[in-house]
Amino acid sequence: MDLLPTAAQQAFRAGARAWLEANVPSTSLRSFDTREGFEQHRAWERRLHAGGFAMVPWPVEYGGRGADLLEWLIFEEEYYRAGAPKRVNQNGIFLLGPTIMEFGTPAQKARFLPQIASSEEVWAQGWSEPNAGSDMAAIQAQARREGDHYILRGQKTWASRGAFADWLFGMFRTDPASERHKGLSFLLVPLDTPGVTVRPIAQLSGETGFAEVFFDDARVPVENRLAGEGDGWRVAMATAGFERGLMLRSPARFQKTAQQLVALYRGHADRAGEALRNDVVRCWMDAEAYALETYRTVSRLLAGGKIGFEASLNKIFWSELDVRMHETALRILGPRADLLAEAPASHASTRAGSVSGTDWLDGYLFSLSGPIYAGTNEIQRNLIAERILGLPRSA
Amino acid sequence: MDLLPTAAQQAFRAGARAWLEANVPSTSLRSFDTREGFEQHRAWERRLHAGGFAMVPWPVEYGGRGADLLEWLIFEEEYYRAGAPKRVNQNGIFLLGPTIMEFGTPAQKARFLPQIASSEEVWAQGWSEPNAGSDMAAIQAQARREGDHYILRGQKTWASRGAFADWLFGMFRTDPASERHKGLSFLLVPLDTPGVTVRPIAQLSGETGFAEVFFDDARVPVENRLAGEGDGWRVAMATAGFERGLMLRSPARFQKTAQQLVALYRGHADRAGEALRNDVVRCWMDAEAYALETYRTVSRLLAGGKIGFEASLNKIFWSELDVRMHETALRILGPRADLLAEAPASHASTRAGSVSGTDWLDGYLFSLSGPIYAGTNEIQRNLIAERILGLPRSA
Amino acid sequence: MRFGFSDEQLLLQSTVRDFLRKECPPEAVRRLWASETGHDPALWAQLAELGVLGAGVPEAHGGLGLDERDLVLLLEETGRAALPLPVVATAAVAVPLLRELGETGAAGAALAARWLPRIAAGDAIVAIGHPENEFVADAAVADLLLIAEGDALHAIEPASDAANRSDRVRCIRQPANDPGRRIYAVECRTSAETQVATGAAAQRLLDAAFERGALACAAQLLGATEQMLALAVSYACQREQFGRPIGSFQAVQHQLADVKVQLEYARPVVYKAAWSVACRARSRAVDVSHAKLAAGAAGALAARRALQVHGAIGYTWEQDLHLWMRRAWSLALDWGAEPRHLARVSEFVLADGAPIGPGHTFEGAA
Amino acid sequence: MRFGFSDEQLLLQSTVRDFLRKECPPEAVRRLWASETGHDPALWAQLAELGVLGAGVPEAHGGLGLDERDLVLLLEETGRAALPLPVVATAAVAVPLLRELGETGAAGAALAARWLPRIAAGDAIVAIGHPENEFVADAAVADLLLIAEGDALHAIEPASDAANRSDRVRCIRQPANDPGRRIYAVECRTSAETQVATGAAAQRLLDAAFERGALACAAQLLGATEQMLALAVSYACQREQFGRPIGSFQAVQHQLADVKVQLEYARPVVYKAAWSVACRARSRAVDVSHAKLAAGAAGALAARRALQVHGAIGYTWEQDLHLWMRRAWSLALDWGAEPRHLARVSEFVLADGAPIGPGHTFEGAA
Repeated sequence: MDLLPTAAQQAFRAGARAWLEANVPSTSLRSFDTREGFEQHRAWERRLHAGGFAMVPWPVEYGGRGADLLEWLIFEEEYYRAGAPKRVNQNGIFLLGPTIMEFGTPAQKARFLPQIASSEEVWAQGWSEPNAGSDMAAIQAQARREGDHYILRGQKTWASRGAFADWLFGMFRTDPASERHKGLSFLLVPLDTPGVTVRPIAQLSGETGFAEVFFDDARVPVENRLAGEGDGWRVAMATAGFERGLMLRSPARFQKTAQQLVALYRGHADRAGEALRNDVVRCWMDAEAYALETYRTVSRLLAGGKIGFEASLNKIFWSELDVRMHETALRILGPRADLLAEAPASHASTRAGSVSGTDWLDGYLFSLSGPIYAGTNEIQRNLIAERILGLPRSA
Repeated sequence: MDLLPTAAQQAFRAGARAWLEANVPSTSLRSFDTREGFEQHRAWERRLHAGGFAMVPWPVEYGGRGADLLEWLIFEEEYYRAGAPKRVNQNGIFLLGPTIMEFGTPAQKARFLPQIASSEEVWAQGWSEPNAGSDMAAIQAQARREGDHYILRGQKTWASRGAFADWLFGMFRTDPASERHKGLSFLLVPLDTPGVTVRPIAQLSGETGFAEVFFDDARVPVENRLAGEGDGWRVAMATAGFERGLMLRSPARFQKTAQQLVALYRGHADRAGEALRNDVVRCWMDAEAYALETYRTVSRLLAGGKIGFEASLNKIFWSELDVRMHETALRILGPRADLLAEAPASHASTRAGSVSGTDWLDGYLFSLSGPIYAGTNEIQRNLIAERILGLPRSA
Repeated sequence: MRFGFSDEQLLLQSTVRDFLRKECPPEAVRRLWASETGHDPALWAQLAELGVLGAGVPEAHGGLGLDERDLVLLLEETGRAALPLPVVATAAVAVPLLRELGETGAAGAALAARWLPRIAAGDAIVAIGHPENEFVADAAVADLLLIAEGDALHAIEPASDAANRSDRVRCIRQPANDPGRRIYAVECRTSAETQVATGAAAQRLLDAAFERGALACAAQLLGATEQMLALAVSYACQREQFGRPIGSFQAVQHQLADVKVQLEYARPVVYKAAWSVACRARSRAVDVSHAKLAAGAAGALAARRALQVHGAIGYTWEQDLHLWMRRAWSLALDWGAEPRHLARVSEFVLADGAPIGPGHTFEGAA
Repeated sequence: MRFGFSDEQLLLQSTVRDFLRKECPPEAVRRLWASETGHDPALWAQLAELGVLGAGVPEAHGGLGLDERDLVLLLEETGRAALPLPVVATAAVAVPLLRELGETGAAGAALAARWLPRIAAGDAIVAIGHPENEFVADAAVADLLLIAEGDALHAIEPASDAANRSDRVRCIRQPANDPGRRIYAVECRTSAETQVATGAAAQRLLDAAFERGALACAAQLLGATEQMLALAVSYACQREQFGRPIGSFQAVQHQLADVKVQLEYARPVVYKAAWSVACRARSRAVDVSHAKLAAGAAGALAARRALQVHGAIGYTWEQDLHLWMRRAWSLALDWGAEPRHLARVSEFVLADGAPIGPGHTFEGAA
């Protein structure tokens, strides 16, 4: 066990830090769930890509930097440290990208990965359907083979980034006689295909972070299928693992929130007492624990290990920590927790420095989606019980 | 809504207080789960009975005082306030007694109730069997009819007070062809019946608070059956309601614990900080809430209402409050929480006055049984979900 | 000694419940959220007609002459409906405050005589500027502002025409999470003429107002909590996954059972606090704080669990759940957030010789 | 940068695990609980032979010359077995303390040279009287007592014969909840001759001892937690109610899943703390406290949930679960209870310019 960074890792960190300090926009962008913010974020992704930092662990040929996973963690730390914008193409870079690397043909890799890395193509995910949420195997959307095309019919919903994205990935039933996990295929669909209709859905924040997507005889070429026909479930399970685990939820995000929470507490220490202090400190510890467990997992992966159902442990831990951090922040803010971002700052929140008190309410609303998406935490607990602990299948 | 006691209620309280002050033993008795303590407690019950306070809400003819339920609550408050001994015959006075009043024949009432009130006969309960715990309908112990007797075969377990009690009540399968809730009868069994063997079981505290009871062709007269043959489940459900709800867990018990917790905190306030203070105050509030809800329920009963599945709400609330109060106490005691009662007192626990720090560890162990017995809290949550909220039956 | 409501009280409650179910469904709440003023004079007048607004107004002034023991049930119903109108300030706080002012002398009596009938008739909205709240709810639509300044209490009547109104009172809207409760920073010209009480008399009125405001929030929280639980139960019965209603999964069942437990142990606490306030019981401060804490915690848990049970759909603006979630969050913060009330209970419980322990539950009575 | 153990380390761990499974089953623990001395010299000698006791003893003194990065895995195994022998004090605290004393001069070197080989050989038990613990664990069977008094550290060797022993050291047993850890109030005669360090030097040794004691408890807690979880899983698979194993009920599944989550996020924290202590990283105090808190919380949750899943049978003396429950409770209190460690982390996190936030996780390194 050696927990000290190598000289090369230190140099990598210094390089990333220097680039980010020189390039991160000094004023924050609008939310990427607005049209204007979406394009601002796409522009930022282009800049990141031009700087060679769009997708550091990807091979150079696909627009990456060929870094290893430890360097990836270091980059993420620097990224959050710099307060850089959220990743508008997270569905592409963190979920679909790794999936294509694992299951894609050379042609698919060459076609899609560079466009993902540069965010010339921003992706929506199409996991859910109205009747297939936690029960993803209940998918009904059909893809009927007709020559070298699939004809898509049906509906996806809660497609995150769906409102403004270019492409959508998701599972479709290619075998109409099939049931449950069988007969599904993983397809990549341009959202401007004729027959595809996107209806944005307003979230609690009022923004359109997700959408319903309707398929009405939309034609998609067969080469847009990832892996074999009927292999969709296997592919999707791998993607879902990425979603729950390592890539999408890098520990730096939660360490950053914990750090901001500590700053918020320090700004209110005269009013917020010891009970809140203990909660703040516990949040900080849990964010560190999440980072440590991630480093441990990465070490295991670098030594040839695989991620399995442990991703379910991750999902529960980060999502519940995120809610707890925001709840703690709102309790520190007290009666002012209710104010929206545009409200004038109070004396106390001004003193708390760069952390605006009112961002916490938005963050809280967002955090509440954590225990729901990427497989509800109830589903994750089932998986832990049955797949990790070996308890009998629930009825 | 009128929450002030009447003059008669005040007078009743004063009378109970005076009697208890004059009669409660000044030194505490040994645990009633030891032979010596059991007899000490029986002697106390005789004294209580002689004073007319053994079972205040029972009719005078059965050894009670004919008080109403509000007076019963007042008596309990005074009883706990006086620090009077625990009720060794709680299975008899709080569970079986009310059941006999509801289901017994006049002859059964006359035969059993006075002996219960005076604790000349102390009762064990025989709810569980090795394969029938949460799933009480899985009872296997048989009672085969032979003339005017039942011949008992089988086993009960976790019979509380079983080690030293005189009688046991429980359900037996009188219809050998029956399944589940059907074909059960509620029988009253003298533990000195030939063919009955009692094996005491040591609990976490080391004391024998419960026992296994084996029936090997033990003969019990048919008149020892409460209600009709095959009516056992209905009777037992009523008894279980008493166990979860009003009678056995009078709010005064938890108010007393909360009061002692406050005293403990005050004795340690220099070391125990605000976080613990908040927990202590929350415990006090919850104990009050439990008292208020009980008064509300009693008002409803006096107006002709019935207790139904709300007993499940009670069970969860008091049992989890009790654990929480003891956990809080142990956290206040800090590193000394580990010491048993015989250990010398520390400076801090001495200052906390009459409340010995070390009673909290015993109390904690006991509190941990609360979420388990009288139907685990998991079962209670199922009942709340399905019977109160109307959610669909779980698979 | 009887801990329960009379048939008349329960009848009035169910009348209000039925009325609000019909006249204030979620679409009406959303309409009010989006409307310019946030106010609905017609609905307000109907509430007056039902007796909700004038419940605490003496019969001589056109009200029902009731007290908090009655009002608590009606407030519960306004919470259940997520009614976005200023019932708390007007009916629960201002009415008894004006009533008490009416007993302090001729000027107070005149003020009470002028406003109580108008409130009972549904012709007046009152906003309260209380030191415990940083902002003033619904100030922009108020016909009367009762505002504390320094050690005095002022009654300010903004002119009804907009031009003159802004001359006397300036209301700056504060964007907040619950669109059903518009809050304002208020600037107004106070003077010797607007002053209606001062010193200890003003403090007494403000203290009583705080208890009543907090109690009213607690009562609304009960209703909102019950409604969120009902929404979650209904969704869990209807939504199917894995071939069965999700409400048949223990994981869902137990999450909602917890809410039910917490709700049913908050309820008697709120009702007792209503009795304490109505009877001016010695224990009323601690009773009210306990009520606010218990109902606030139940509301927070209900919001959390109901959202989790709904899944993604609960996270949308279209689904109605957030009408009550936002309400539950803002009610928990209004009229004293958790630390304020916890401190009040702490002070009582930890005092030397505090009357706690078995037998003291109703001892703090008047 | 590699956050993981070597094959050798893992092999030694599994050897110790297998050994303890065979030689220290629950019956052996119960036998030791009930025995007069609570000690088992044969088992102790075998632990020495395996290298557990001498892991940290330099090879020159007959040990393995390893450090906390190795020892943490072995301590985890002793926790998994609920081993009721003084491994924490002797192997985790005394060995490095003597090693460090050995570097302070001739007297220290002599003491180290006298005791380290005996420890490694399984011939000596050391008890530690540290200001952070009110009592001294296993003092009555100790061959060497390292006891802090005032600002000095003393090494006291009670005579091995009982008569003379009580002349030098008086141990008064304190009845406590975990029969596997006998604690004593110790009275002993210290003198200039028994003194082995003083002032800042003694303080440094005691500070390091505190980190090591707390770390060792955390490591044992990991093992105990995992074992309680395993017991609960096994019971839930085997126990049937309502015609199916209770482990197929979501209510049971989710309770145990929570334990797994908490355990797996305590584990890397404990391992990092082991690295920090071994490398004398700047962050070691906060790392150790974090480890103790995380492992203590996991242990407490595991105890609570395992008991609930077992139901009444878990509440009996006959069932083995309480062997680990008592252990988990006492380990959480030993070498600093929760408030002590929380205060240490607080102080670090809330300090001006604290090195927290992304990128600082391994920055506190030496």
